[in-house]
Amino acid sequence: MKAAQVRMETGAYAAALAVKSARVDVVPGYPITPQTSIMEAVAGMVESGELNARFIPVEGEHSVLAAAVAASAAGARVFTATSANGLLYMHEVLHMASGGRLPVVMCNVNRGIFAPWTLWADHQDSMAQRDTGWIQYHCSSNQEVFNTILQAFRVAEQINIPVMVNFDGFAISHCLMPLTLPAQEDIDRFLPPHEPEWRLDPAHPSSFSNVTMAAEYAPFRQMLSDDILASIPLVKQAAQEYKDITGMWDGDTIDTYRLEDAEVVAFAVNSMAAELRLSVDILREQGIKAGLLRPRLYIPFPAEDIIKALPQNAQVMVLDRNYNFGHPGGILASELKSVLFGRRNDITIKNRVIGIGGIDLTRRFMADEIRAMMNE
Amino acid sequence: MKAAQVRMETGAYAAALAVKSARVDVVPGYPITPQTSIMEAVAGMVESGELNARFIPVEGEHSVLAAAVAASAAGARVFTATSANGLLYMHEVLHMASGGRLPVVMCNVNRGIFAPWTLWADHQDSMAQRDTGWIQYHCSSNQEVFNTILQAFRVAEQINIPVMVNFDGFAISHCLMPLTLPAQEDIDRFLPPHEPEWRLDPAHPSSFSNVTMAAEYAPFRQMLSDDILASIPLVKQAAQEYKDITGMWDGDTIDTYRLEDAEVVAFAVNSMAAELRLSVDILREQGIKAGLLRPRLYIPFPAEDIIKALPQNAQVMVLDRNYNFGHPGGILASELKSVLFGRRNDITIKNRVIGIGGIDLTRRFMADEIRAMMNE
Amino acid sequence: MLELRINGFGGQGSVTLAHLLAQAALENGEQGQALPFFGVERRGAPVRAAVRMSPTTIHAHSQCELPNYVVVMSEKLTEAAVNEGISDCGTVIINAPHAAAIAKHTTWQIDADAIAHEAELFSADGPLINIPLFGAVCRVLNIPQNIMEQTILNKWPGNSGKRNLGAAGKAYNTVKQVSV
Amino acid sequence: MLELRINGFGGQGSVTLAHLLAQAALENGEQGQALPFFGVERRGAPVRAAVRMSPTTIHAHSQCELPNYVVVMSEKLTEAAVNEGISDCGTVIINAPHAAAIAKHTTWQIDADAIAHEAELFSADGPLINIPLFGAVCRVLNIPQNIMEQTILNKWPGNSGKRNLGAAGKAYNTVKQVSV
Amino acid sequence: MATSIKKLPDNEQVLSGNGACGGCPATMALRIVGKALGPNAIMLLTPACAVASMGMTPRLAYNWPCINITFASAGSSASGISNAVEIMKEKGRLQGELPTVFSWVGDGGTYDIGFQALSAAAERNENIIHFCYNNEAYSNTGIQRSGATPRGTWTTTTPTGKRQPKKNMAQLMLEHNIPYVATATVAYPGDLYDKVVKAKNIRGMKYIEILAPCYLGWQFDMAETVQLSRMAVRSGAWLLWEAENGKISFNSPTSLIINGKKEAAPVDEYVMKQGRFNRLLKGPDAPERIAEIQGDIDHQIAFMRERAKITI
Amino acid sequence: MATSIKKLPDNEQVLSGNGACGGCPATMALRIVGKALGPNAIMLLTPACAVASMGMTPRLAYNWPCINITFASAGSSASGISNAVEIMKEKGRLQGELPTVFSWVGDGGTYDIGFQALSAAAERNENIIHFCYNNEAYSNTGIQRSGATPRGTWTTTTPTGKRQPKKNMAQLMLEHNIPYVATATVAYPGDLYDKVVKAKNIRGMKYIEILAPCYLGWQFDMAETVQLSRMAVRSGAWLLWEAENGKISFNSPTSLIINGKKEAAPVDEYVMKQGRFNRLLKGPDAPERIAEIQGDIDHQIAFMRERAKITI
Amino acid sequence: MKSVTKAYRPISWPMMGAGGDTGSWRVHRPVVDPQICNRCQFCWVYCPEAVIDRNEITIDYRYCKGCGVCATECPTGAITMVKEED
Amino acid sequence: MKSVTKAYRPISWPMMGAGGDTGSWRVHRPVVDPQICNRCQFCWVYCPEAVIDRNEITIDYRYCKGCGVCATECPTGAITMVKEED
Ligand SMILES: Cc1ncc(C[n+]2csc(CCOP(=O)(O)OP(=O)(O)O)c2C)c(N)n1
Ligand SMILES: Cc1ncc(C[n+]2csc(CCOP(=O)(O)OP(=O)(O)O)c2C)c(N)n1
Ligand code: SF4
Ligand code: SF4
Ligand code: SF4
Ligand code: SF4
Ligand code: SF4
Ligand code: SF4
Ligand SMILES: [Mg+2]
Ligand SMILES: [Mg+2]
Repeated sequence: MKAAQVRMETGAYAAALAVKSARVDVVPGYPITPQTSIMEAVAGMVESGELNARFIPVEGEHSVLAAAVAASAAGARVFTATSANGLLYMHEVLHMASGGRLPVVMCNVNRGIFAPWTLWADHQDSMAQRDTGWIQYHCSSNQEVFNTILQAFRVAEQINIPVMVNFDGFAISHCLMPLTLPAQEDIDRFLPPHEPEWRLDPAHPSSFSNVTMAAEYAPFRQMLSDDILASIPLVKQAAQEYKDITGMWDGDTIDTYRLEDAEVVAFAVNSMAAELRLSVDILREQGIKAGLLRPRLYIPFPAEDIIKALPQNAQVMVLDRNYNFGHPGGILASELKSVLFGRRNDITIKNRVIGIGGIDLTRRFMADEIRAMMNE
Repeated sequence: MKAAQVRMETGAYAAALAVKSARVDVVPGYPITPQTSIMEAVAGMVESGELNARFIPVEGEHSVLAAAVAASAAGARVFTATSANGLLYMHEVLHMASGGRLPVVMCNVNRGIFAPWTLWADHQDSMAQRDTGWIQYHCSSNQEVFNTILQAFRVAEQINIPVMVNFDGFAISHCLMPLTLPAQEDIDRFLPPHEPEWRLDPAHPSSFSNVTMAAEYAPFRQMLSDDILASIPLVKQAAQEYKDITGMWDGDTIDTYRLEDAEVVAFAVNSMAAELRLSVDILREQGIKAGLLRPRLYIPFPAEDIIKALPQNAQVMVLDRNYNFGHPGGILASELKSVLFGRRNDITIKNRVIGIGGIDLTRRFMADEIRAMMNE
Repeated sequence: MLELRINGFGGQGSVTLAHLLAQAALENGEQGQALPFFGVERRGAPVRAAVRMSPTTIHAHSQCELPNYVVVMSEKLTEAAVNEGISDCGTVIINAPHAAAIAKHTTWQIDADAIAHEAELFSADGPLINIPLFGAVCRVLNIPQNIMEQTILNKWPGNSGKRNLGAAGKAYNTVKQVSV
Repeated sequence: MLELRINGFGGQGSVTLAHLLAQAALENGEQGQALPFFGVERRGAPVRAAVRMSPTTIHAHSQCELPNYVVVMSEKLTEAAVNEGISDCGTVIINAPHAAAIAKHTTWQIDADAIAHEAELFSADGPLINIPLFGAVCRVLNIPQNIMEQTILNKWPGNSGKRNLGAAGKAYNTVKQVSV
Repeated sequence: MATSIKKLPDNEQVLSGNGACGGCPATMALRIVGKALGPNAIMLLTPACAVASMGMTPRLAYNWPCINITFASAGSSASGISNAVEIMKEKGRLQGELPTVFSWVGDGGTYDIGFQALSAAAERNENIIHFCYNNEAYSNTGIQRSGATPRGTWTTTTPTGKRQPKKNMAQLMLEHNIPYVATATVAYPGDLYDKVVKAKNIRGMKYIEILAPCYLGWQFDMAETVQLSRMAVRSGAWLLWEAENGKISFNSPTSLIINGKKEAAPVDEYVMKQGRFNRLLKGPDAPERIAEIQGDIDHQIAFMRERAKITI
Repeated sequence: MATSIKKLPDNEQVLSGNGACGGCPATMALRIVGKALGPNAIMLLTPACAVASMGMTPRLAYNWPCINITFASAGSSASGISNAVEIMKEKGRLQGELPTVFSWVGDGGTYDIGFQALSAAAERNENIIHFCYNNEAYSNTGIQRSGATPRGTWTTTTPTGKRQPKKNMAQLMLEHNIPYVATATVAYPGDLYDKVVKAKNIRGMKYIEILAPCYLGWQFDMAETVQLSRMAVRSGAWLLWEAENGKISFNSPTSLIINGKKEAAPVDEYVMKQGRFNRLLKGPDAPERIAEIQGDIDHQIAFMRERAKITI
Repeated sequence: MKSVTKAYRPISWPMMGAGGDTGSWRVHRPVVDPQICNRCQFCWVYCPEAVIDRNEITIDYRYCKGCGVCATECPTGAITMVKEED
Repeated sequence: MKSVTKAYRPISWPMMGAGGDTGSWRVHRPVVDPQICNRCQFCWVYCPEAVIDRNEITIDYRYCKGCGVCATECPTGAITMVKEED
């Protein structure tokens, strides 16, 4: 392990530094709060020559991802980032990226969606993309943002599926925290150059995504579904190798805190899951055997790891920062129930939707919520 | 009940006739196979004067829905229709329509999505919109398409939430079948003119969807989530009153066939659910106590009605025509598991994804599938 | 429930033929369904359409795998059409000047091209054979001639209708079963 | 974990102040965090920022509800700032020529405007008060002066850095606790 | 002669205590537009400074019915509203004068992400007014380059200066053959007022673009907002013209520059007053950079002079 | 003089047995384009007839690397590819000549849903060629109106005839100040070939629009495809021109019409040959309808004649 | 159809001070000298905040943001910007 | 990074007959009369199907769709369209 460097950086700048460390080739971008800071940083690095890549300032997010997937099909390593309505506007192309097996990596800086306008964090934007066929991570610190983007490129290019790296707007993107930068050689060892086994190449003409009859179309989709599940071991491997090379660890598919003997398990993602560690401590002080299970990987849903990790007869308190319209409560709760159905009837699941539109989630507030849920 | 008229019409034309019967004001449209036939029919009715409305031929689907929601905010009754990538391209505006509580009614003629291109039916397009806050119906016949569009306007305008009416491309949209047209007076009785309690009105200036702090934003979203669930009784009421007035019945939130004594329950939506009635008959002939449960209402998910309807210890065979990426199998199965968790541990759920990209789903094939699933 | 498949070439009017048959079923007091298969085929490429008739509501929405009847609009397609699937002891109706009986299947023959020529029914691609074929199929399905005629007049009120009547009627009465 | 909130007006440099304090924590061998609240506020409107310092990893990502320290960049805001929340026996640091002690709270006062004037630190909105305030807060938090100075030099290598040092140092040494 | 200041009506559609920056040129312009349109209008807004300025739910700083819409949608949503009010009136569900339907959109929402829907609305000749208040950047997100950003401008996404010239948006709309196109800027309120009144009384698609010098993005002292607007016109960096049914006429003082009665002021003063330019003009290449900016302006003047001669 | 037919190269990028209709003008044009571009190119396609014609997975009728992309995305996806190949070459990951990156897009994908991304690519002056094969409708979905559909045309969404004139798309691209813009049509293969060769050798954004008379949409006998293309030019319904760095020159035979050496043929014959027009010309209003169509053509000729005089 | 729920829509209503008591944003305050003022109304027309009375040429300090545009545009120099004393 | 799975991508490869044996679409067949033909290659250049040999002026009937463009454009009338006999 080469000497690493520690500096104070925002989550947004940490993302830009990961893009630089990954030696990305092409970055199409478009501004949207709170993601804009990433694009500004990348544009600056490109113009200063710090990063040898092309920054393409297109005219809207649908075009951002359209430029990204095409550049990826041409064989380039491609990054972009967005938030909220930018992500929603990309929706059609999100499906194209996964269906076409193009390993783009994108940060989504979570923000609540229109209508009405809000600038602040919740998770409706990325969770509403759960059916687009992207692998999705959720990060809970600046350091994890940096680490995860590098791991994401590795997994994406190994399995040929695009990866979305989510983290909360402001609470992470604009939060200045210490960041450890591994030596570039270590990163290069972890993430070798992109070597696609297929690309748009005049020397070997072939065509991408013609009209396809059901007999061929259905197997493509089945393979996509299968390979998304097949990414789980790769995600674990990436986390492990990253740890071996850099010494840093954020968990692999899941991250836990004081879970072993827990009777009450907080279940949540992103920055609120970091704050929840403090809530767990508060509850423990109050004599409640609390613990935390944070899915770091949201898609594919790490069902087996969760089923293994949950203590017997635990009450799981799912704290969703999104709505599962058409059902009461949130999406995480519903997904957890679906995977525990018929497999962990010992578990009780309770659920609340909190933090919508950026409502501040403090350790005390969440500890109180969990206590209240216990008496429901 | 006034004298009704029976004629042979395609599903697409049945939809256009419903638009005419609903006395719609504004119809923005854009072509996409297999939906195009609806827009062509509506454009023809408008130009011939048969329908006193404005048809707006905009330049793409994002604009289709943007024109639709704005027209709705101005107080008009608005309809549109799309398919597949057209629907995906609208995604950002789908969220706006529900968040803004604008009661637009839209047909989605189900078609598999890009990449690669397919023209034929599966349900990834509409099911990938499950988190956009729209109420969603699935129809299994031309007649049901006609009936449902009228019921959809009623429910949408009562609860101020947009409604999507789904039916399969070709199998329904281009299938010529007998259609019963109730007398216009009966329809007018069932669906009185749109009287929004709010609209863009210079006499009472007010503004729609400004930037909103969390303290106000969160309650808006909570209300949306609550009201989507609150639409269930309205959906039932609409089906019942429609029956009282026209004599026609397609089920309310769910539709069942030979379910009472069933030990094996086929669970599916849209045209395949119609064909499944024949599969059920085949299985019964083979001595298998089969039955069918078809959610006619997909969002909100009619959990209580399903829980009530499912016979004790039934094996439920969920046949999904979509993928639930990140989980094995399809979306319907996962949603069903989530609502049965902790409530119907007597039920076994099995799941297969079939009919992707338009693979033809015959009664024999599906009967065989179900038999195969029984021995899994 | 009676199931029928039409095999033809794009431009021969298979969709209209399917629609006419479904209409005739309704006219005949039954339920009818026409379900053409749509792809990216251009004029001249092979096409298919399904037709169903039943005294009770039709719930089927799939293409006909093993239809009771197969209508072959061009004899070029006969083999392909039969191989595509037909119920045992299903019936085949072939448009051709003369046709050989198909093993194990009742076979009917009609020279729709000749009749269309005669009646001067033409499209860009040549004779409009779907009208005479409609007549022929009605006969084979034992749909009364007046029902057949009413269906045509409903679709084409006025003169073109009349002209079509002649051709359809001729086919209705000249379609013949091929003896093995 | 030490929690601190800054209350100021847009344009007074509260974000830079928060960043400097978090940097100083790192410089001081601790973990630091600066978490400004961003809204649609324009220059002149009230703004807030959270700062945390801790010997161990900081997991908190919320705004500071009940901080141990509140920094008031303009005395106009004193009452609002305190009402917004502060831990019992929390400390308040006020930028004002003279300040009255706040009941139940240790209160410090510093005339950052005057010091900025003197050092000729100006922005479009008047004196650059965040530099002296940084010095004052470091003193109150018992962050050694050399750490405070190093932090400034890291941020502004060169002359502007030097000029800032003076102002910050002056504040470091003149900020005084208001006796009740 | 443009309407004199004293003849402008009293009505205020923009209310005091709105959320805009002090000295905001967009708000300044909207106030004059409001005087011309009056209260019987429906306003559409795409995400922009104008939205951040309009107040947060439940408070509104504009005295019209307003609808916030998705960023790409001004052209299509305005079409939806104008068709809706017209058919509802036809059907007798609306009484009184038809309201004017207008969009209030920044340059990002007009030149870039909103251009397609706008162009299509023009092709359909929808009965709407599209206003573009042009501050030559994405200001609300902190000053990124847009299609309206002139060559050589610093923005956060062009830290060494934008390489491409801006789109000639008003001319592009003119080439859509719509009944009315006009340009204006805040320093000439009477001119702006007259153009809006004219547009209001023409049926079909109208496009009005207003240069809005934004102190935050352009980096000058906010008190100078009107000064910068005036300098832009005097230097020819911004041309005042209007076109009814395709016939272009220039408005004073641009008309004097076009017909040679008056020299355009050299761009130096205008450029040097703005941090977005002058921060890049500290190096040895400053003369070439200024020459490039001047060149783009001279080209534009010469081109529009010729274009105006086409009266077909 | 345009390259003579016999001098056109042998290479065929469009393979026999493709999925297009017999007599397809788009395929006809692509064959000639292929001869000019050669094999070292990357092709982008948006949903259109050209996609339905290219064969279904795993079969391909075009002898290039091709990528199907979302409908709105030709301009942005082509930019992504051209930037990708250039940086990969810079970094030494690509050897040999840079491939030409070109989009093959219909009028719907160019005038309507793809216009925004295209306009933005032009503003950034991306190094790509955008081809629009213009059959004046959404043909692949069964003939609906597009921004390229001329006034008075029957389509399934304008059953009584389109009310608005078409966009002057090629001119709009010209006004984006890109290095090269050209129009062409299938009846003049040498002219088309030369323009593509020229575009291939210019760096930056190139736009080439090809009129493609589609028998299915226009409703004429497919054998007449080239005839209709010729009539369109002779009647002035389609003008052949090109513009290098903004300077327009007309190509024969349009040049003869423009400089008055030759009368444009009256539009009647052209219109009457097409079902999309003549089905609406059976009523008493036929003369006015034809006059309106003729009027749009005359206006366009007169306008472009003047526009070409601007050489700034 | 009539709605059965009072739909909870994100609606806003016109009011002064929608952006807050923007007078508090002021760093400098515009002061008009009626002796010098010639009533040309330039300040009124250019004030983005609509806080100047066009007849009295008085300023509503509750909302005046102190941008200084009025002072810059005043042809007679009747408006001076004075530092706000807190 | 190298991919670990052979990603199952929707890829297609160039081949003749990608649209099928399009010769079967023909209703009329173009027949060239070599006596009349002057080798001008008009038919070759306009043939959308690229089935005409520019030197021999022979037609590949496997794929010729019988559109008749060649016959219409032939200046010498050397090409006649004759009905396909099935
Ligand atoms: C789809 C989408 N993309 C991006 C944004 C973020 N956004 C909000 S305002 C804005 C800038 C608008 O620029 P402009 O239209 O020029 O108006 P200005 O802010 O300059 O007044 C952007 C990029 C958004 N709200 N929606
Ligand atoms: C987002 C989206 N909307 C609509 C469609 C449906 N669609 C496919 S091809 C086509 C017509 C294309 O028209 P044009 O670009 O003119 O090409 P042409 O078919 O005329 O060759 C349409 C509307 C689509 N594939 N994607
Ligand atoms: S940034 Fe500029 S345009 Fe936006 S509100 Fe402030 S002054 Fe106005
Ligand atoms: S419809 Fe027209 S453009 Fe499309 S393939 Fe057929 S001939 Fe070509
Ligand atoms: S601008 Fe000056 S002179 Fe004119 S009215 Fe205002 S204060 Fe008086
Ligand atoms: S300072 Fe600005 S806001 Fe105040 S009155 Fe003058 S112009 Fe208006
Ligand atoms: S008929 Fe058509 S396809 Fe056949 S050779 Fe002639 S031009 Fe080519
Ligand atoms: S066009 Fe006629 S003359 Fe010319 S080469 Fe072809 S067949 Fe011969
Ligand atoms: Mg702007
Ligand atoms: Mg087209």
